[in-house]
Amino acid sequence: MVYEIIVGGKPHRLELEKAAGGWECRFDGQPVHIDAVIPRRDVLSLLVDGHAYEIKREQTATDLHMWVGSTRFAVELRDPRSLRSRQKAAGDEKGPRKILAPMPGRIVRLLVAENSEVESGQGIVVVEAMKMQNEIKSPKKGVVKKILATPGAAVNPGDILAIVE
Amino acid sequence: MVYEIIVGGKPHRLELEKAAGGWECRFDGQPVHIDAVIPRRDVLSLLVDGHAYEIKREQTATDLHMWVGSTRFAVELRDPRSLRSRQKAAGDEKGPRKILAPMPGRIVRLLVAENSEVESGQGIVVVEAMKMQNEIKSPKKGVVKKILATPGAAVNPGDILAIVE
Amino acid sequence: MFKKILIANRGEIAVRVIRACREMGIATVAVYSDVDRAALHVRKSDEAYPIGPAPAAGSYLRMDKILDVAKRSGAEAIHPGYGFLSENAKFAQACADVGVKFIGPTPHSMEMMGSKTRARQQMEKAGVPFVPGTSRGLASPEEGEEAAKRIGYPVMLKAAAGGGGKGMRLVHTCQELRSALESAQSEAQRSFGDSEVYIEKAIVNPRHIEMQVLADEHGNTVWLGERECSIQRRHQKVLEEAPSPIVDPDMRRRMGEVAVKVAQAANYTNAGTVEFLVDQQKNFYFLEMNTRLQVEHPVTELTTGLDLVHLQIRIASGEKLPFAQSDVAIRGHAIECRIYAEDPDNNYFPSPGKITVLLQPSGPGIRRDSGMYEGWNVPMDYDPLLAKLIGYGTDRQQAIVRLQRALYEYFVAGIKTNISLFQRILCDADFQAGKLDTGYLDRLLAKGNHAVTSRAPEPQIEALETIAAIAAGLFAVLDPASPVSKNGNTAGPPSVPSNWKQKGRSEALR
Amino acid sequence: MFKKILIANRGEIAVRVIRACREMGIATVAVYSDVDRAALHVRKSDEAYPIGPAPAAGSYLRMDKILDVAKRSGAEAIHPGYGFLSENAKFAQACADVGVKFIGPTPHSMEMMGSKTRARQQMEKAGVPFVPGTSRGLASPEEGEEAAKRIGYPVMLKAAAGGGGKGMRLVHTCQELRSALESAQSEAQRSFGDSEVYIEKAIVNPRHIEMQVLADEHGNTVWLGERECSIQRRHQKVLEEAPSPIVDPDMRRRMGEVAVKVAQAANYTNAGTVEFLVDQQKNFYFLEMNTRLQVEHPVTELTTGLDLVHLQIRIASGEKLPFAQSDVAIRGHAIECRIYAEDPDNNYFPSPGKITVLLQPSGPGIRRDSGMYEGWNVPMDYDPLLAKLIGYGTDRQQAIVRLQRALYEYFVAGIKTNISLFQRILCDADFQAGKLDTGYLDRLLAKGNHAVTSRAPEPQIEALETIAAIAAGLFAVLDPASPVSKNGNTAGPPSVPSNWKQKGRSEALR
Repeated sequence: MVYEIIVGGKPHRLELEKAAGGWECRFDGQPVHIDAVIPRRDVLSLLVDGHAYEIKREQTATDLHMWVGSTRFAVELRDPRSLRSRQKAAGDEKGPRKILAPMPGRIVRLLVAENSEVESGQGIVVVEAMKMQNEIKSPKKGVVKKILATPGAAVNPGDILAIVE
Repeated sequence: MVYEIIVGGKPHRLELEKAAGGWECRFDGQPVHIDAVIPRRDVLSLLVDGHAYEIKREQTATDLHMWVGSTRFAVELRDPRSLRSRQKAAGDEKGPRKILAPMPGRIVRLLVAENSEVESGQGIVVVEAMKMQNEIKSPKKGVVKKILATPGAAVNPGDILAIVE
Repeated sequence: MFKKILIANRGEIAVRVIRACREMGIATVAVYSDVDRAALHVRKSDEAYPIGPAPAAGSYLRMDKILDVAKRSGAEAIHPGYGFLSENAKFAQACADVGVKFIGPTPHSMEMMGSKTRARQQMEKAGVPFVPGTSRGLASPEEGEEAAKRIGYPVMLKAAAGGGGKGMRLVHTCQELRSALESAQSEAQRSFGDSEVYIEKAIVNPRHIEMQVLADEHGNTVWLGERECSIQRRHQKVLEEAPSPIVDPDMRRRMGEVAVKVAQAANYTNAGTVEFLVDQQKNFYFLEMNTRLQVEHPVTELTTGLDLVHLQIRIASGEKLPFAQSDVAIRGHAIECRIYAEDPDNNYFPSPGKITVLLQPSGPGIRRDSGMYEGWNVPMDYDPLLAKLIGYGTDRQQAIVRLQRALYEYFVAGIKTNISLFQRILCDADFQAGKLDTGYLDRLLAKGNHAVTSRAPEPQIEALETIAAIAAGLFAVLDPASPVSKNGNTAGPPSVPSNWKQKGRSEALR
Repeated sequence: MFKKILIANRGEIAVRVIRACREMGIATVAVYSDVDRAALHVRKSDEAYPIGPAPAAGSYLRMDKILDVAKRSGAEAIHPGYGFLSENAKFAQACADVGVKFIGPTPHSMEMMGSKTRARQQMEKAGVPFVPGTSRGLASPEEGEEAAKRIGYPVMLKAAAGGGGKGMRLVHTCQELRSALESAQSEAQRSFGDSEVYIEKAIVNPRHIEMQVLADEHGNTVWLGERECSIQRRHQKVLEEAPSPIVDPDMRRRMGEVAVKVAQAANYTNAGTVEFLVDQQKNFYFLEMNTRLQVEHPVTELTTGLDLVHLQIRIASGEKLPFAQSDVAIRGHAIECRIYAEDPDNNYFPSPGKITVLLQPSGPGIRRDSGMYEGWNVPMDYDPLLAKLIGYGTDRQQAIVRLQRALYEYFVAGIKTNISLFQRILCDADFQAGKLDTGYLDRLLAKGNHAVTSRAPEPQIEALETIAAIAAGLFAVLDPASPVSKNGNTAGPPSVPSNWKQKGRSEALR
């Protein structure tokens, strides 16, 4: 099993091979012996050279995080055999940008109209959740090409609220 | 959905039909409206006419129990459409009887030899688990036809230890 | 004693009251909105009735529906919890009108304490110390200028009906006063339908310390020790402790006696809390009285060994207090962390949604009052308090380390929580030294929202990154639920953090 | 202070010690047998090393392997927990020999208390009250008959090296004595390799009450109050409480002073427990001293507000006791339930196996020290203690009702537990009245092992049966894991309950 894993902004290569009493791994070429057990879903107990780690996995629609103890790491995992490759959203400053709902909530009001010009950081739409109002802002200077949010409507995380170009 | 359900030694007929805000049930012909939610695996929250019940399901290799609060009920459930029908072990006093391991453990020693005559309640084999020794006894007077237990061997619940005829 | 009690609330406090009732052999009736059918308080109650749609105005705030359920179910009393209808004198009156006991003070006491100016006037008569200022609304800007001159700048303008920071203005100079008064009045009018604004001397870097009182219906009133509640964000308490690091037995006794005086002046019955502002010279000033059980009542329970909800119910059923003031002793130290569904990495945005993984701490010195469970969908319609984690220790230091240990064990996935914030607070030198005031938390957060990781030395982080990477691979191999290339999403979350503004997050939770 | 501690144990006590170490900033080293790789103590530790196969003789009792891990990992101290090597003076000596601190008393103190006759001789010198009898082994039947005549029948024969009921015989008449002595001696020889048997007056219906002591290495010894441990089955404690329902402050002080005298006579250091038999006139007699942390230490922690494991570690690191006897105060009441993997419907057979569902209680007044989790496979190789549920209350009554509430919330499926037994005990009239002695539990169980259901009125049972039936149907529809016709198994469990005999279930657990 070979994976390409990005953590802390750096890519790493992980080879895993089942061995007696655990796994023989190569991490960026370095051999490591690992004893691994999944005591329950999304929890992994790792023993590496006597050191014990309990790692929790957190997955959302968009992210994969590993919690080592109380420390969280954003991780990207790719199986090189997989055909899918990740399209980087970064460096996308020039093109149209989708504005997404960051959490479930209700649209309270729109702060701009379609086709209006907006500055970077200008409020576009207000979403309410848990008794707080959240002004969702434009990630860039540009023109609001489309507003998909309707006041009063419920939104889910990842729903597109507007597109700025 | 129709089930035949045995609880408290008595058979009952349960008809379930999805309805607005819950289920329209007929229990032995009596209509009841039920609001049911599974908050997590093996836990059921029932509302019946305002009364709230949290029911836990416990399944073993051989039994199905419903815990209503702290009270446990042995339940047998049959889908009449299913072809399988349950063979009652009761009333089986005449034929050969299998003696099963009641829990995981280790065979410590045999108390009788094959083909020896035993009384009802006489010890057949000793199983140890959790620092306690358990004398597994014969359910009937008869002859030990076969001993499948081997001293020192591990056993799992339901494993056949011996057969008395 | 009551045979059946309706709990007009939800979340951890409803569960807490249901547990107390079960302990006392009292049947419980839960009410729930459409999105709360699978909530823990419904699972744990003996009866449960739907009362309407998700928005509280259509369910948990509907007096008529709740009283209708009380009647249908035969509940003899209602426990309002905190928030929602708990400080609503009209609801207490409506309960009395239909012969259902409201577990709390009388409507009269609630009304008196509901208006800050009215409470000030009453307390002035009783000789209670409070911050110098006017006890009546300002009739004109001139009156305000005159009063400010007399008590000295800086001054604070406050709405009489206020709370949650609404209609409040800090004024440093005479020049600012007029426009600040106008804007405070119009905000008070908009927020509370009442433009009355009064003036107080502004206390610089005050502490917020409150005193728990308990009064039966036979004239006995006792105090149960103070709680330090200075750690707040946006006027919202985040962490509370008992006792306060700065209160000694003499000060405790003096604050307690004043609190009892306040309660007696209001003919107060049942559990209540007298809030004080404390200045840097440890002078304390009456601020207001909260006429309900507080979110932070567990720290008082742990240090006094009493159960306040049991006592509330016994008092409401007509029993006398089973102990005297001289029997009350404070032992050890307790600290409460309010676990909120909010994102510490994203300016503490609320974070409703489904809890996919939940690992909960327990063990020595740890109490957990929780309304959540794994698999539960936290609704977006209510305040974000999920659970309270309370640490108790022989002394403050032990309470801190026990909480740190328990927070280390606490893990919630699927939604974001503020668990990491508590780790920051508990290991902060000022916190450990007890140097607290109401500006403490803003200062801590202004230091930069460093993740806990950033405090670890660099080589250690690299080692942990390696572990995280290996773990990701092993999860993919061992746990079939693991999706590879999950990150193929082209959209991604918004890259510019949005700014959140509070809009009256439940004052109830203060 | 130590930087790293090895915990030479497993289960809930290993988790308890790991938590204390984390709180104190001390790194932890776990050891585990082959079947314990996924155990909670391995998940929670900082380091973990395998020490051998499942049987304890090949792993948790292997001094050489454990000391080897201590050396490899750089652990400076070893906490032995209870059971296993905790009262093994040879192990304590072996630790000292390699320069690793054993967290407990000295080998010398352990040896002195390890032999009952030696301890009696020592305590006789110190003027400690104990049950009339001989302090030396009986050299002949004649010596036994003479001693029995002097102290009066009934008498108890006891093995000097004994424990767990082995080598013990109750003798009512002179005629029985000779054969009882012979069989006790041969059983003692078989069980402990030591046939020494002595004689004591048999106390009729005694209580078993013990006193916690704590001694630092600078000559300071304190007592921390008693624990009532009379509720036993097969010499195995099941439920303990503090304080004892029959001990008043004067008796507590007297017992405490005797316990301190016992500890001092043995040059005792660290945590220890002095056990007493108490007769119906409340006379108390020294029984033995347990030279380790007890399973039931949490009830003392809750009533004193102290953390005994923190204190054990501080004492072992050379610190002085941070408080004096006069600072120790008992407040409130605590009761511990030992949750065992055993089947109450089947003569309390052990019940190892996989925990398929686990719902755990929390909330006010509830402490849970647990070594289990959902999905864990409870091994068959060790004693069946899964967890301890401890209830605390303002008074005994409140501790009882809080525990009843928590037991109601506790649910374990996949294996059997004795949770229902505690519900029986806690609602029993004799228990509630505090009428306890070491025969109490056998009498309760002899009343018939009624399921909790059988106490409910018949119509209620029928209603609940209906609910159970409906629930079974809805599970089948709503929860895909539900197998229909699951009961098609022709074999079924054995229909004749077998009789279990105890074979030295860990005396460690007493």
